[in-house]
Amino acid sequence: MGAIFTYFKNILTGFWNLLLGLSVTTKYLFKKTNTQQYPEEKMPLPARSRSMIKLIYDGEKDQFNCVACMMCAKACPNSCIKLEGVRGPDGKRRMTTFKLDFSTCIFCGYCVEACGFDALTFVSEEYENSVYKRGSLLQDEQAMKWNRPAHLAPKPEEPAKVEAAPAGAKA
Amino acid sequence: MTNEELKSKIESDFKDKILSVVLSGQKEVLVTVKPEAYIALCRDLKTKPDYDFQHLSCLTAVDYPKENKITVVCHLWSYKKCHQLTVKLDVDRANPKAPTVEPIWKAANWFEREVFDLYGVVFEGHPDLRRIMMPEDYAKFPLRKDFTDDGFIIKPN
Amino acid sequence: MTDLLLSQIKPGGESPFGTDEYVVNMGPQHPATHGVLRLVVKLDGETVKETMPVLGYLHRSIEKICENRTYPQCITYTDRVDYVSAMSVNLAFALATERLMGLEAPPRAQWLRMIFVELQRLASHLLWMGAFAGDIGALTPFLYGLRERERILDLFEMTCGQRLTYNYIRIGGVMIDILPEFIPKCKAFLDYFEPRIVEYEELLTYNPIFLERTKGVGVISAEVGINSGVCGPSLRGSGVSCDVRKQQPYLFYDQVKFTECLQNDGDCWARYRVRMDELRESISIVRQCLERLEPGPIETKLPPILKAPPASEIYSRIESSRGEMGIYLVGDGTAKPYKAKYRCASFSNTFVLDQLTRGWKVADIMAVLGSLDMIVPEVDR
Amino acid sequence: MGDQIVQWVAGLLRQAYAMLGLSPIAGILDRIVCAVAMFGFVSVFVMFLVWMERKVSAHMQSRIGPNRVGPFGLLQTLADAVKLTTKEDVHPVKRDKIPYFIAPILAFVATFMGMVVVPFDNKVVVADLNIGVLYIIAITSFTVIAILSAGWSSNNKYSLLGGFRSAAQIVSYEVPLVLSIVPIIMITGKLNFSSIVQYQQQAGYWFVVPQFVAFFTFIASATAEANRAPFDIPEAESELTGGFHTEYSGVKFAMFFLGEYVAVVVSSAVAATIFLGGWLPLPFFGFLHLPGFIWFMAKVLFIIYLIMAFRWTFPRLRVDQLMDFGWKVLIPITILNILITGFVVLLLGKGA
Repeated sequence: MGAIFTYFKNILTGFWNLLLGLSVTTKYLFKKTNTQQYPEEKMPLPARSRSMIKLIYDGEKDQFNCVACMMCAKACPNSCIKLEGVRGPDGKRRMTTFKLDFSTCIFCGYCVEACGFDALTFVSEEYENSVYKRGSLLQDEQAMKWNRPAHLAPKPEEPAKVEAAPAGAKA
Repeated sequence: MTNEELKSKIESDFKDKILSVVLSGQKEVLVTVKPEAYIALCRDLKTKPDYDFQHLSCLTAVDYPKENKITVVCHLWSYKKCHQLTVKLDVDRANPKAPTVEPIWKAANWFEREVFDLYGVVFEGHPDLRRIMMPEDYAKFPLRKDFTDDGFIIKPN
Repeated sequence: MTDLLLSQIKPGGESPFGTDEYVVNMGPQHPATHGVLRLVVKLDGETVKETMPVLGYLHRSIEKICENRTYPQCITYTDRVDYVSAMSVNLAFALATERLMGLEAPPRAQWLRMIFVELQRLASHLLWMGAFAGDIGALTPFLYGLRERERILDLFEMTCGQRLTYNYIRIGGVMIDILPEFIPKCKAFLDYFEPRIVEYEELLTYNPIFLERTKGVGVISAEVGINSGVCGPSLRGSGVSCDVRKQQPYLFYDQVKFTECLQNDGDCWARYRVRMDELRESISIVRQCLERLEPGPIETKLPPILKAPPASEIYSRIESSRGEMGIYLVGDGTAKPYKAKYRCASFSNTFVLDQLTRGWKVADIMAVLGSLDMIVPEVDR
Repeated sequence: MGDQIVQWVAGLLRQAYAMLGLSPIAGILDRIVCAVAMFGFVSVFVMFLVWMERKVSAHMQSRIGPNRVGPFGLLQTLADAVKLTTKEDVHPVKRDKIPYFIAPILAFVATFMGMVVVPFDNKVVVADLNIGVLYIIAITSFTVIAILSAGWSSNNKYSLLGGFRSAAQIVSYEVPLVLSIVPIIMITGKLNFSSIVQYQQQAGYWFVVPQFVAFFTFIASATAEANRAPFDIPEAESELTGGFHTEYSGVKFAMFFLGEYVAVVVSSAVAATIFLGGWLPLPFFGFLHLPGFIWFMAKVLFIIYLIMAFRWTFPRLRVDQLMDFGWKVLIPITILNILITGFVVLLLGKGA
């Protein structure tokens, strides 16, 4: 008799628990959905987002901030940065070519942290990184040129951190 | 049992089975075992209640081409006593052979296969010694220090 | 290996019906193997005679790569070892390096690390829950799990700028301090998340079909589990106290209150319950950490080039989301590790798959595989 | 009301036949027109159902679902159908050609044939067979042949497993399916669907009230008959990738796919007719004076929604547990139900 009782009890509790599960899904049937329709609705990324690496271009001086100190290339774990520089007429080194291979870049952020001259930065506004040809991922200084808007520039009283940090030691 | 006590206890208990036991700079007990006593020591470490190393946490190898040896390293842990021990076994680099600890800890099965795959150490008595990561027909041992394979390794600047 | 179960059923190992062995190749592109894992399954009708995992389809030789990178550069690769729970591997490597070099991170960094690792555990367990339910046929919990996981990833992205491969926990501290709005947002998330667990439990825990599929399936006893190197929540489902956070406390785990979740049955359901209980424990740990977070530096001053002492070695373990994560580092006095070994929980947990599935049905392979919470990149590395 | 519409349409048809000079074969032409109309209606309805399932599942999972093609994504299924029909038909070289070709057609046609005996409204039915219930049970079991031959002929190990699972499943679940209809037949004494509905009209209650146990067992077995989750072990995508239709693509896959939905429609229509009073209006809503067709479709949609909700809420049973559930739970319960019903019918002296 006890066995028969448990048999029916099991069926009833099972049935109840099935209903409990159904109640959860049915509840969500009438709730607001969670989807963002990506190409139409674009979410602003957080300011710290590591989405695209850009070379800061100084519009006033008409030159890049980069002085080709090679710290970023040394910090890169995948050696995807290649750059060259020359000593200009004013005695300061200037970057001439800068190539970043985004097909091997892993967006670890070491290059930006290693940069002591406020020349490399992550830009959270641009995150459409997909391209049609693999070759387009090898970007040079013109493709990475970014004229920083004034409101994002470091404030004059707190100058950009000049810190010749080695690979991994953070800025 | 603190690591110092563990070290002195091993020193006295297994005098004839080990070559050396040291406390590393990081306060870990490292035992280098005599090749012929490797299995016996491992079995004792597992079964004797004072040690109770039920858990083979990790088994790997390190290649030392300059000293012409490959060191098989076992990291043991006891869930009950909460202490850790490292057992090292040096094998000849030209003809690397080591006895298997698979009968003692089943977990060693795949660890030893991995060491065989990547270092070429042959574990004698292992029930299923095949390559595990690399393709079956691959001839080299990638984690050895003299491994070269163009196109495989991109060295950073 | 002898097939114990089958010889018990059929004396002499011969099938009375004279059936042939039926070999099915599951994977490497099978919908339920969580990645490129290949299982060669020998069947007798629907009954599994043997499961042979074939690894290596995702082998990237991260250990070799690490031998050619400096210690900080290695951290970027630890993200890729277990990309579902990258913070844990970050932490494992950072802690191992710190112990190797005798460094210590400041308290604020330690608390931050705990917050992020526990949040990561939540995210990882949520994904696991969804994938596990999906493996046994319930597709809806996966979406619910991902929905909550996205919110955790939002917290991560707000702090360190990445959603999957963080490179956040660094040697000697963390990458960057949290934003002031992080703490209220995190608390709001925890308050939102706690009732959600009840919903998952309503959907799954006592659902009769779920019980049928998981209870008593893939039982692993404590002795066999320990001997086969099973670790983490999978072993705690067999009633073995094996939490590294309790056994060998790192960070400030000895200063927060939490219980180690244990179940005694050792079946898929027990492993499921352990992880669901761990969700609650992690929430409580994060809450305590947020309470005790005090201002201070977030990194120690490091030498310009990090070098390990010559002939030094360390085996350092942490409890990652999947179980015991060990890092074995050998230093030779240079800036690059002489040897870096990742001992991953999934690797040793996948090993028992064969033992657990023998004599069960084809569908149970998926249930057991799901309950072990294996991640293929962690198995292959 | 349904009666008048039928008369009107029949009149129109008669005129059309007379104009074309086809009056002598009017009886045959009527059947053909009915069959085509039914086929068209069910096809469109199934397309709607596929859309509905995607929407329902999406909202259950906090997603949006199809919303690109047409208003609310209503034409999504049409787009999918066009895609499937224009796709290359990939098939295994070592297939068993004839069963491989016949299987999807059989799966498609067999399920469609069930629809002809279901009354949509009073007297609106393609073939008012007096053994309608038996006919439905016989016809729906045809699917197992289709699935088994698909699984066998694909020359794929997953397909074969799926095919055999399906055979075991359908054979087992046919029994509780029939047994849960038996009490109704005992009460009404009729095998004709229209008569069963008329009995409910006269009795003033739907059979779901006295026979709710039979209702649930019927829904469960019907879900299993249609290979729907949680009983979808023949296709079990997490174990067998796609089960019996792993190797099918293009139009053939579409036929299996549609066949599954038609099976759901047939089961739901039968359940709505037998247990929920077919075209009868909802109690207390009779004042709306809607055509019986609308009431019928509303009931069908409700049962289909239930079956969909099952699929998106529950895990999948294992093959042996499925058998256990069928033989150890459903069959005893239905037999017990038959016993009790028999007693009550005897006591009340209501039986036929």
